[in-house]
Amino acid sequence: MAAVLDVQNLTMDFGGLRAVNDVSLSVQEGQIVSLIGPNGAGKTTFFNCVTGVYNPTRGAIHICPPGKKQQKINGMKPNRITERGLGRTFQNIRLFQNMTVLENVMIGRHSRLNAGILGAILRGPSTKKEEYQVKEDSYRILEKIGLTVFANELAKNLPYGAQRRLEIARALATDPFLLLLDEPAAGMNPQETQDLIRLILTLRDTEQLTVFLIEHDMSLVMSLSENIFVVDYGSLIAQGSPDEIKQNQRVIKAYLGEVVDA
Amino acid sequence: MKKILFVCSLVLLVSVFFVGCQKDTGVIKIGVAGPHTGDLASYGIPTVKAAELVVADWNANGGVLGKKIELVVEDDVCDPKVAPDVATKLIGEGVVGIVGHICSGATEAALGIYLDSSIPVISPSATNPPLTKSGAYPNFFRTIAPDDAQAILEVDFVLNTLGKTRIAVLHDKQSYGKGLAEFAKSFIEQSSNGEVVLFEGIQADAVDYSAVINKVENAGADAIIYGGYHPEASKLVSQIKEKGINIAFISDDGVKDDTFIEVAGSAAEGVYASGPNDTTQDPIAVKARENHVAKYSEEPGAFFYNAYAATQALLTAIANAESTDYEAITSALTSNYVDTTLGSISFDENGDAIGVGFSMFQVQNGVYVEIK
Amino acid sequence: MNVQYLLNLLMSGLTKGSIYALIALGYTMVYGIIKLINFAHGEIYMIGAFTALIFASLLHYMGVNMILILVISMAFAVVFASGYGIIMEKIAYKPLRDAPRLSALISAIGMSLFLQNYVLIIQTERFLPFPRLIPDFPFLAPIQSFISSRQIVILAVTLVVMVFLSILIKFTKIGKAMRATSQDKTMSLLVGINVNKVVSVTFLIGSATAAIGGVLIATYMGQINYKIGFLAGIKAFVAAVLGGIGSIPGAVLGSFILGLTESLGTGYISSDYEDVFAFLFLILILTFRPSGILGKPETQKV
Amino acid sequence: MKPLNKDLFNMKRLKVSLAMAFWLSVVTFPIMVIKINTINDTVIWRWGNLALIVILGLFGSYIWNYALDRMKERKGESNRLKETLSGLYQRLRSNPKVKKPVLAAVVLVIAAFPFITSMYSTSILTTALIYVVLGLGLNIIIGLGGLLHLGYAAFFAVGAYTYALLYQYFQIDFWIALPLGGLFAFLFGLLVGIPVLRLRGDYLAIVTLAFGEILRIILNNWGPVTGGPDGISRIPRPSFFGIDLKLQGSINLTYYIMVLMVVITIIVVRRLEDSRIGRALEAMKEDEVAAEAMGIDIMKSKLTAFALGSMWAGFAGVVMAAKTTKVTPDSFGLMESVIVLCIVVLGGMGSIPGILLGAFIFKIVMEYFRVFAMYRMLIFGAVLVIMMVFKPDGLIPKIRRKYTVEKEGA
Repeated sequence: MAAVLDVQNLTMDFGGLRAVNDVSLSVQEGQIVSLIGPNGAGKTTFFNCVTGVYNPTRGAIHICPPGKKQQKINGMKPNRITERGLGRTFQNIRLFQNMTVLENVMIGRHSRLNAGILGAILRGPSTKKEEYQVKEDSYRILEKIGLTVFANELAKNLPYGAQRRLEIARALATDPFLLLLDEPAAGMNPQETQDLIRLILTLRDTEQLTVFLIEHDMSLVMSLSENIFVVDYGSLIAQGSPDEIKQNQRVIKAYLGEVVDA
Repeated sequence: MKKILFVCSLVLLVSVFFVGCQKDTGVIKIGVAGPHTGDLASYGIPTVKAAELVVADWNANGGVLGKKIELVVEDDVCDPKVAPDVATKLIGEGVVGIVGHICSGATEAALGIYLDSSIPVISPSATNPPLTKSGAYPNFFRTIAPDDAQAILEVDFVLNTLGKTRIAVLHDKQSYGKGLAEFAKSFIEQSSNGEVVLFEGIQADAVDYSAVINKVENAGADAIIYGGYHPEASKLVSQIKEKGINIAFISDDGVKDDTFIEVAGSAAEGVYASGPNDTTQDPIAVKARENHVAKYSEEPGAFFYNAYAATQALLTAIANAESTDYEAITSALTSNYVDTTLGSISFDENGDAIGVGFSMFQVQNGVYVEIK
Repeated sequence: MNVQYLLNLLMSGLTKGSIYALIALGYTMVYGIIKLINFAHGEIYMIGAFTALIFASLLHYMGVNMILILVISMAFAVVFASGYGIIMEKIAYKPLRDAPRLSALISAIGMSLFLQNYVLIIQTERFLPFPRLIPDFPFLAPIQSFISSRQIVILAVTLVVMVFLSILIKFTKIGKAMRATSQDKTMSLLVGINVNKVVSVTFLIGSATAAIGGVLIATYMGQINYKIGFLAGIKAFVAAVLGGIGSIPGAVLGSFILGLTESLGTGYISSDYEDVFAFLFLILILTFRPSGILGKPETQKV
Repeated sequence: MKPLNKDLFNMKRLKVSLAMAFWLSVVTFPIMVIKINTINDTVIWRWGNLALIVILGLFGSYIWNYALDRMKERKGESNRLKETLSGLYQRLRSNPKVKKPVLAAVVLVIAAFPFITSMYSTSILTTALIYVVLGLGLNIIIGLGGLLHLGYAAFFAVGAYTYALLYQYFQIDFWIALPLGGLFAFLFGLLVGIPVLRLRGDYLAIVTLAFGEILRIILNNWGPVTGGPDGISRIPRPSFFGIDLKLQGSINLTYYIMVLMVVITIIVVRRLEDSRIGRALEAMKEDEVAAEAMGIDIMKSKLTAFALGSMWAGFAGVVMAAKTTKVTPDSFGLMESVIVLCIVVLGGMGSIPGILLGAFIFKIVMEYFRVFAMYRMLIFGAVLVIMMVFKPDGLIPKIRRKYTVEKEGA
């Protein structure tokens, strides 16, 4: 199996600060992998480089959508990367607060639709069909995530856990082959976290997704991940199966160190 | 309750539209248009006052054609976008002639509409030459000389009376000033004894003109002809004086305003400006001024005498034509002389007043003195 | 290349720049703290000048000597213009502190129109002569064509005001409160900063600098009317953005660059396009440095 | 929180108002009371004005504070006027018995307007309709795209000068110039948009202002081509298949052209809002980063909004040139941009009926406000401030169109 995501020697500098230092890793198709590390270790920066929010200082990021050729995505704008099949969520929820839940998902379909200005103004049969279709598709996605009860609510009025799930629904709407989840369980109670674990597993199996997540909740990480990467101070310090990581001295030190620092 | 209010206001709005539709044939209506609010109101209000004085005078003597005269005053804020609406409004009111508009741009925007409705227009102040000279508006007349007449006077004065040869021509980039400056430039270029060493537009309302003054100095000019209004002119002469530069400053009617002397103070001494011939000693003008002071207890403002003359000319033409017919009025305007505040005037085939001209003035001891 | 000519142009550029700077300083300060384009700032400058003219004339009729007139009328201008600034903030901006930026901008435009027409109606639409309150310094007589006493005073005051404001913001307690407020209003409230007071003080200082500018510029130009604030305000705003809006030294730097661009553009190309040079330069700078020359780039957390 | 007072009379409020009146009278003292006559060096003391300020300050600030308290109290409660209006509208829409006659009556009044009123009213209404189109166009940029634009008049100028210049040099007819004016404004929008749309918020505002001024200055200075400050005159009014309509006819024709254009603009704006592009713009306005991560091309979306909005200014400009028969650079200054901006915000950003109302108030009420002559701009300025404080969403706030589903469990 080919690596759907292959990162080589990725480095990201902000002025004098090196946020990500020479990280290389790859993710295989169909896997669920996690990126963990203490706060400020550079996890979100890593995600932002992969999804095009930042243009990395050095290194190469290649993706290989299933059944397609490998391609380099460094420096592409986020929307181009999304078009190529990387869907993401945000650590600090970034929903379109004043739009309904359904509309949030419909926005996710944007790159899979074609209607342009003329189409919108003339509103021919193909546009009408597309508009009908996007509503249907979005509703299906809400069904999968279990948010149909809220479909017509404004996003800002949703309970916290549901907002997190809506982020995932919205990312799913972009038709990704690789789903990048930035702390999906943050702020959830144990019950919600259990639901989330089941959801991620279901999605992986029914949608043929590869899932790459950043998480602090170790129960979630350990129960889901097939492979774990650990970063500290921007550098990759360990990788392996959950059991290997639990035993890794450097990882333990990094986490303990964090405790001492705090 | 709300609905009733809504309907009421709708009815009110619609009824407002209908106002101005009715025509009254018992009187003869004359339109007066110009800026009556906003920045340029001080150029438009004196015309309204002049027209009111003339009309009061005529009405006291029985009006014209046996009917009373009524003024319809409309504000165009000197905006070419507003002027056509004002014109249609005046036409809707049934006016037979117009005194106005004040600014050349607004005048031109409105003229086409008056022409279509065959209404004669006499402006006291629109000096843009093509208004008459293009021949496009046979319904247009004015009681003020066009800009080119002023420019040729200034150039002749600078070159031949003052004997200056290297002239810097400045203007304020606005219609009046730039038009004048361009005429001055072409007249200097046609002459044999002068050259234009600098031709520049300055930014009106700017805080400082020292850069352009440096440029004038650097060009080696011995005289400045400035086309524009007094606020910029007084800043220019003050800064010239402050730099200790000795150079003749010649300007136009827009500067021949007492505010200029007041603001520029001692720096205004010796400045030349062209302005309409001084007819204030004319008996009609003296009487007009007295009437104005009696009624408004202040001195008349800009273009008052021109507007007075314009109203007089229009009413006299109606009386002479013995009709409010367009053809009759225009032919009366061009064929008869009429005694006005500007002296005895008539109009040539273009619509420019014969007998109205400019002279040069100089600031001496804080007042404008005509140079004979 | 004529060196004398170049020096003259540089001098007039600096003068113009310091005139813009006197207005831009207040602009940038208000913007820095509450992120509001205070369109009416130019009007405060105009009102400062009018107040000074009124008091200067009164004192003049009373026969007070020139220097005293300058000092007293300047003091009155500062006090009253600050009053207008604070009341304006209370009426037009304070209720809108949490409203969208556009609402506050429209409110500011409304305030600007209101103040212009207020002075137009209550005082006059005419241009009024403004007395030359700063006398000619005798030692400048030999280089009078190069620099005048008024230019020197304007330049010096600009630099003094800049240094004063920088020190105020960097080192004083109220300055620290201002910086905190500009970073995060809610957090400042939580740590016990009286945000209302900070904003009032900001408007007070901004209006006071505008009034100082108004008096000095009016005595330089020799005339005022109700409209002088508008164009000067726009130019000062351009200068503040050029230098990086919110930055005190940036406002002065931006103003000098704007003044020099206009003056050199006039001198070597044409004053017909004076404003075009200024605006093109602004667009050019913002294309390469989207936050102005000394402005901190906006980093957004993702 | 202290309890807010519903009562009209309240001691604390009275005290605050007294203090405010005192401060107002102190601060405005020099300008309100003293008037210097520089000509004959006399001072006029106008004590009456002081009394005026005290009274106005007291009552004004009392009412102001009362209204502010009331507003805070009502925050969270829904807007009654808005609900009444939208309720009325819904009932009209849903009841075919009412809908048809009402619609027919409206169409009839609009169609017959030039014949039942005067030429002047038609002319004024046409101007108002031009500002409606301008407002709706700017609304695409500000309301949909969230882009602060202070140079909109420049695009109005592009349209007007397109027709003026094409006629002057090539005798191009109005009907050919109309689409071209829109096209050129669209292209100019792209040209300006590409370098400036990277900038955010206030920086964008100042740069669009700069572009607007640059264009105006060039039109003003490029005398040989554009006629300089005098502009271009004697532009023909629209013709109808080559038939000369005379004044009355062409004024009516211009009116019908504008009615049609407003209808088309409304349809286009509504369809645009209610489409993939409209959703993308809305998402972008809410959160650019998230929108980009959802596959929305930010630059393209901004450019679309910017150029499309500019295009309507172009159309409106061509009609304006034909209506006034004269164009001058001064007609397209910063103040013009500000006026259109005020129409949009005053009426209610994003709300089509709001912008209609805004433009009508601005053009028609201001037209009849001439009674107040010199107080007109003063009142306008005060109204802007009061509106923004008490009704920041405009006269008729936008009722956001929501996509909803009616499914089981929903």
